[in-house]
Amino acid sequence: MTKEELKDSFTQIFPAVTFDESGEFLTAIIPSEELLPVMKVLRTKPELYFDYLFCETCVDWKDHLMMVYFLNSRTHNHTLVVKAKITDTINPQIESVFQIWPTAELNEDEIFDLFGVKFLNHPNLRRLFLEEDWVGFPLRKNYVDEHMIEL
Amino acid sequence: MFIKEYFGTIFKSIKSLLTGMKLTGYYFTHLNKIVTEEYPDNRATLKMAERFRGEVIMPHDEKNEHQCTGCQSCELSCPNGSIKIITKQEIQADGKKKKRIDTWVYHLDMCTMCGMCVEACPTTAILMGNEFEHSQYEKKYLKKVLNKPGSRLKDGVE
Amino acid sequence: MGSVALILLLFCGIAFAAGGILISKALAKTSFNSQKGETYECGIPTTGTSFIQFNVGYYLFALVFLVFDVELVFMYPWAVVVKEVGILAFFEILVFMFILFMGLLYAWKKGALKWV
Amino acid sequence: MGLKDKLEFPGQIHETPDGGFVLTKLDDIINWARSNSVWPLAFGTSCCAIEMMHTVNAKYDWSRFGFEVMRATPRQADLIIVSGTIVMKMAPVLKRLYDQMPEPKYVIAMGACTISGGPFFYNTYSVVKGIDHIIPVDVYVPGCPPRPEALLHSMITLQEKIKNDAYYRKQVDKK
Amino acid sequence: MILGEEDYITEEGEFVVNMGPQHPSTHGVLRLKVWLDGETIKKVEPHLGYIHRSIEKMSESLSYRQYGYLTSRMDYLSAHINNLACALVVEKALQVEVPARAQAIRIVIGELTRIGSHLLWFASAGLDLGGVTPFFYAFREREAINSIMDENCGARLTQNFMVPGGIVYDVRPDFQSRVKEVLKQFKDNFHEYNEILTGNVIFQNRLKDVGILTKEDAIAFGCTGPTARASGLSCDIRKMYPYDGYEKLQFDEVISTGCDSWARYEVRMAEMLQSVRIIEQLIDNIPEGDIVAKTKNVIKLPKGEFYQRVETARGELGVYIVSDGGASPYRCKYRSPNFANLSAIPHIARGYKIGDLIAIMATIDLIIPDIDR
Amino acid sequence: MNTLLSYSFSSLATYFHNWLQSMIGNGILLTITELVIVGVVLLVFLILLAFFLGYMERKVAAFMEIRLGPNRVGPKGTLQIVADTVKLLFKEGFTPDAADKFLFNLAPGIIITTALLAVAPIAFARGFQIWDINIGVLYISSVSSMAVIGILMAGWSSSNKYSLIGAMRCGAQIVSYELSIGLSLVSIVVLTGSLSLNDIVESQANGWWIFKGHIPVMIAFVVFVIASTAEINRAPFDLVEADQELTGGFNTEYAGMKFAMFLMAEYINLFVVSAVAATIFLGGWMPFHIGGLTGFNHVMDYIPSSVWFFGKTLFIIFIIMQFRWTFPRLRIDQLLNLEWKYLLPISMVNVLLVTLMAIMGWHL
Amino acid sequence: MSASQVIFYIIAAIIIGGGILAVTSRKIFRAAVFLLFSLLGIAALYFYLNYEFIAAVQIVVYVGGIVVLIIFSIFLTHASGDEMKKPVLWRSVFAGLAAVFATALTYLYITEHNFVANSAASVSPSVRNIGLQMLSTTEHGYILPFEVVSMLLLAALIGCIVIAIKIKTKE
Amino acid sequence: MNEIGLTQILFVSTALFFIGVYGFLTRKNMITMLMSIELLLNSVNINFIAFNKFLYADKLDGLFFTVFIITIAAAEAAVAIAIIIHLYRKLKSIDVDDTDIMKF
Repeated sequence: MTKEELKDSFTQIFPAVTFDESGEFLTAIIPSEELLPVMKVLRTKPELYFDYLFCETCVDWKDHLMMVYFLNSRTHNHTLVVKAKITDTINPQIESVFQIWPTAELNEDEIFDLFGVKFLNHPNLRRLFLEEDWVGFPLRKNYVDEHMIEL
Repeated sequence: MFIKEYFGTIFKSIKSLLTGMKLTGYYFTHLNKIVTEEYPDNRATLKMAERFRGEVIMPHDEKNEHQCTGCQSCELSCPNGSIKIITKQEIQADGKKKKRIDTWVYHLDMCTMCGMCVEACPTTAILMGNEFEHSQYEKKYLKKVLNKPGSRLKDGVE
Repeated sequence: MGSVALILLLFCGIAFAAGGILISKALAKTSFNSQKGETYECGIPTTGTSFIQFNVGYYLFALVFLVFDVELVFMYPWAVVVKEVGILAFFEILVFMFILFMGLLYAWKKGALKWV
Repeated sequence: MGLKDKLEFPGQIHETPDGGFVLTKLDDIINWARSNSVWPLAFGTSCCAIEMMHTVNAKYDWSRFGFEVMRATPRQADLIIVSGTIVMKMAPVLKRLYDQMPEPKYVIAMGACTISGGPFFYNTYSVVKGIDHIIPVDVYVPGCPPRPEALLHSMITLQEKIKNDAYYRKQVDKK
Repeated sequence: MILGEEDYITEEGEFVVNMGPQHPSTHGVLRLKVWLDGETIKKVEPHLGYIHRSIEKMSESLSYRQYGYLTSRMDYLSAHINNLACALVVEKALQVEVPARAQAIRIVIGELTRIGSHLLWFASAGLDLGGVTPFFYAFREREAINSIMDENCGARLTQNFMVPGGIVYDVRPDFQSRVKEVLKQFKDNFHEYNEILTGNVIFQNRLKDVGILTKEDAIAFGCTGPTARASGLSCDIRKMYPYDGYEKLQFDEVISTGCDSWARYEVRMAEMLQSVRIIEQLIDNIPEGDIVAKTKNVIKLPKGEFYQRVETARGELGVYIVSDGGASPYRCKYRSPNFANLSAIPHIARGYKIGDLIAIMATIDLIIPDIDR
Repeated sequence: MNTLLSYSFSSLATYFHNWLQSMIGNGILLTITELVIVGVVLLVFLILLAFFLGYMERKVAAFMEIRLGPNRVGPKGTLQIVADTVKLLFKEGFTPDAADKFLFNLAPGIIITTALLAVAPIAFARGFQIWDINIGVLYISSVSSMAVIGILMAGWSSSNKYSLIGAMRCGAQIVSYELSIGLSLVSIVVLTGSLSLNDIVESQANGWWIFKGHIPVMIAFVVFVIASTAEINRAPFDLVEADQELTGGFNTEYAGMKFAMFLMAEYINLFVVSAVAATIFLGGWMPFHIGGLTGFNHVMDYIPSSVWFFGKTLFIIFIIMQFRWTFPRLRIDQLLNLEWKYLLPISMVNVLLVTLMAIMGWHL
Repeated sequence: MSASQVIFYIIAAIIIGGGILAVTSRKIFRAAVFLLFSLLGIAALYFYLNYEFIAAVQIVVYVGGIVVLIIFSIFLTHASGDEMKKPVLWRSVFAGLAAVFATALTYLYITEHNFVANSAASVSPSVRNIGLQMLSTTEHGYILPFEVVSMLLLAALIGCIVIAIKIKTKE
Repeated sequence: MNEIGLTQILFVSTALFFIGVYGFLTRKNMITMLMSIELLLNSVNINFIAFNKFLYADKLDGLFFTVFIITIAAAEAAVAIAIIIHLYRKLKSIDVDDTDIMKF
């Protein structure tokens, strides 16, 4: 599917989407609350069939957090980037996509660990890389650690 | 056919095992194939590759002169701050004050031998040396001052 | 009396074991720290005791082994005299082993030799 | 500038320490044995572990020195070659492994990361800046990663250190 | 494939064994918490972070010339290819044309890295399954490859041979003859690997029908590289999204449909030969010319997001850079192949024995610092 | 005492005995002194043997792996294993807190003692045997079956999960492979009609069993070598230790001298099984004889019998070592399959074949 | 006291000591190990009486087989590091007293009783004699028990497997 | 040899027998009870061997009885342990007090 077709089908699923076409891939930005239903359709709808989540991450834009999902379809070989905007930076939370793509389990653990995004309905949300009692979320821009030596 | 399969498996297995034993047996009987280089005994002949990055060195010529102007571009290009250049103001013969290096501190304990400092150096004052035998009992010996005491900048290098 | 040799070897073994452990206890440098005596488990504190019930299918092999071990015991005196007794001994052991072989086949078929 | 002119190569220096004859002899024998039979713990965290594997391999072959008996359990090991970065989460594990080793035990800090944090010295929140904060280190070998010869050099240096150890003599002196 | 609830249920008072952080078969400091029933694995839970070095955080404070060098400490066996990914993303953002000579040399060194990496995997796979000798045979060739790196790049493992726009310095004049020499040695000795390990009946039985990873699972868990290709999934980035001149080269994507550990083993063994094929095409045709394209001294990326993927020895490495127009990345995310491959292990190891877990880990070939980053 | 020394070196032994008698006088003191001396000699011999095998193993491994192996400690590295042992002797040998201390310390003793006990009936040379027990073969197999208890004890008392798994594996493994060993031994006993190792050697005066007994004995030999490799837990059957899986298996928690005892017992066991294989299949100290060729046989007799014995034993040790450095490790179920589905049925049928051969007189 | 006597008393001490510890030790694994010592002592006693074959059989079957099996069953059924429950005091006192008195009584009877040795020429218990008698079909031959043993073993084998397999299908 | 007579050996076997009886009476654990039974059987074996050696040296029947007792002991132990394990799986206990499933 070309970018345009993807755009069309996406708008059918979720009309209130905003697109960003500056990058290599088509990027769709949706609010975080609507993520799970949209993702489910993206995964199951035969002409889209995004069965491969090849990268999941988060970007801290200071005033909001942006979840980034890189989706690819192995059958149709088209790629889509879905971004979910989380406005609540104090207590960010979003639905887990673990049920759709099992690979998200560890990725979401990692994002929880480094950004503090809570994933609802995640089977085993834990700090993946850091100790359980670690204070703060290091990849946030406002993270301060007195042990950290700045160059 | 169960019996045939049973014995077939046995023969195939034994054959594959013997193949492996033949190879190890071959090497056991061909001691000239041994590839070991006896490191501490071959120090006399051991030659590092010319480009091998073992440490940062600052060549001094016979007049105890180096080429470092103290521009600090190596310090900036070092990704983990292994280089610390302390400069001083030196009064030249013509009365002008010029920036010269006082101590060129090199943290061998932190250096990752990436070679970016050498790339960045505009005057080729520093090079990557071939030395690799840096083992020390104490960490403090790994902090080095590269400019030799009393050394000065080579004339004509700016 | 050959038993002397047996006792000798027994004492050798005991002396060696005890001597080695005692010498090393007397002479070796020791240190103490609180983590040293803990169970090693790849550098992670172990969870729970290790003296726990351990569920494996190995015991089936031990059961089957015991039966064949006893069979083996009977085969030694048989083997010593088989040449003297002749073909009768052969048929005797044929029956004996056939019966046990059936047992082995039964175990095989029933999946007792399939490791669980 | 070459390897050949370097006079202070370990293996050439021999101090003759004082002490009673028998104890010196005992010490000598034990130190000889210990220095020639250093069994490392199979412990590698990152890149340096690969160079450690290279030191095992046929070209460098540290079995010539009797180091090849890599033990997987710290109980039987004499030496930890800390090859690779140690992070905050790993530090207690390393400490525990070190503590669980029986005496005598030695540590080689291999590579920049273990000595000082190396490339991960600045702007990192999780790396231990030098394992000497956690466990005592006997020999430091810089490099990122040090080449196998450098590791061998460090182990020869360690042998030298073990040879000059005087445990039994010191014990008598104390009394 | 969607996991059910029952996959995550555990009972009290079970036999839980830690494999790692210090364990000879985890190739580093991976910690697998294994729930056992006898010797049968009921559940595996990976615990990571024992080598989490915050490379992503550090990248946010390093310049675009510097940030790549940290990636050679990630997947240190594909150090060169990782560096390549970092250089490519900058080149893509700046739209720099890399000189053909630099591209060819990058590919040759990259494929040599891949062979070296697979050789190390072969060695350690043999070692994990108890065969010590293959280790030494494979390292003999790996050592030869390393000496090429040493001579041309200046380091054996973490070459740091890459700058945005090209390579640091030109290869030595004897580069081509040396590479050919090493390739000849490799090809001459390749049959030994088959004799000592591949053909060995014990080794085959250890791997066959162990750790079945179906194609659906491979996609669902995001597996890439040889691990996924052994499940019949075509995912070679060099073919799908060619970069740096791979589109001009003839090579096959090795795909097996065996789905088990043995298939993974075979795919990697065949991949080494494909890499040899690539190098042989290039080595006599390295074009003359510049080795580096002109870039500014201080590189600043335009505002935006850039994603570049390359095929490392273990699969798809993605570099995702969010730039705010400054001299260092605003956010830098590495999509590491091992991280995804690891997430499949708990699923595929269930129901096998401890010994099989070793075989699975050996054939999936994890590099832990790449997982933890 | 007399029987102990009277077989060979008898003049030397008598001389020594007389000398001691003149020094100490008759009585229990004499016996004890002699026992102590013989014991010390025996122990030193076995320790030296273990040293030699340890050194040999390292060198064999090194040469197969295209490297040099130990060559810096002592001439050609011969003292390497001595250094290792001295180091282990002076290494802290501690007991974990959670361990059952009594059993933990008892286990290495049991293992080394059973290893030493098994040496007794082996005929080292013509007429040189520690104890010519008339049930020699059965004795060896019974004593070696005791080692499994030592390993189970060591693995359990360490209170370590890896050790426990290792011990469990060991229990299944050693126990199973004893059957094949027993059946292979029985097939030779069928041919010789005696359990005494000395008789078995004597019966091979006109040719070794491996040549006389045609294919069935060869099968028995192969089965014996495989099964005994498994019995002494050497690779590829070293699942009990399985470095890569269990970080040392049953000996994970052992340090210092206690661990050295496991190593030493391993080498002594290796020697014992190889010596038994050499004795019953390859004629022990019996020189290589061909039926009617008296001249040739006479030449062969000039080579001392101990050389023959050690030559054959070392050959089998070498084969077992080559197994270790060539093959990967089996998995536990494959290991048990090999025994119960291949070796055991084959050797059962093989015993019948040998019996038939013996009764019909088909062997040479 | 001669050396032979010393050895006998050592063996007897091992047998009885091992036995007592085996039935009183509260750690079940240790109890198994003490049982092992007691059994080894009995094997030594057979060696002492020159019944080498029986001694070897004792070791092979009991030590190599039964004790291993017992240890396995301990692993399978126990958190084997736990101490077992202490037996009820009155029960152990009663049982102990009964055992001591019964031993004393029996021993008294044994010493009173005048055993008469058979004066016929002795037969060496060599393996050859054992084998010949085992395979003979005459009056003192044991050929029938020998064959029946195989049936017994088969029955035991099948019994064990049936019990074990039943469990497996249930799970 | 002749200093050690039949009575000494019989004393050992008697003592062992009653040790076994003591264990069988006091122990509640089935495995330890099995171990006590092994002791009983062994004490009988000693008797057989001793009588054979000292009283009927012209025959080997005592020896054969011992061999067969050992055989039966092995078979018995195997079956008993299979039953014990079976019971354990069913009841999660091998204490005889808990195993009243066969009681009326």
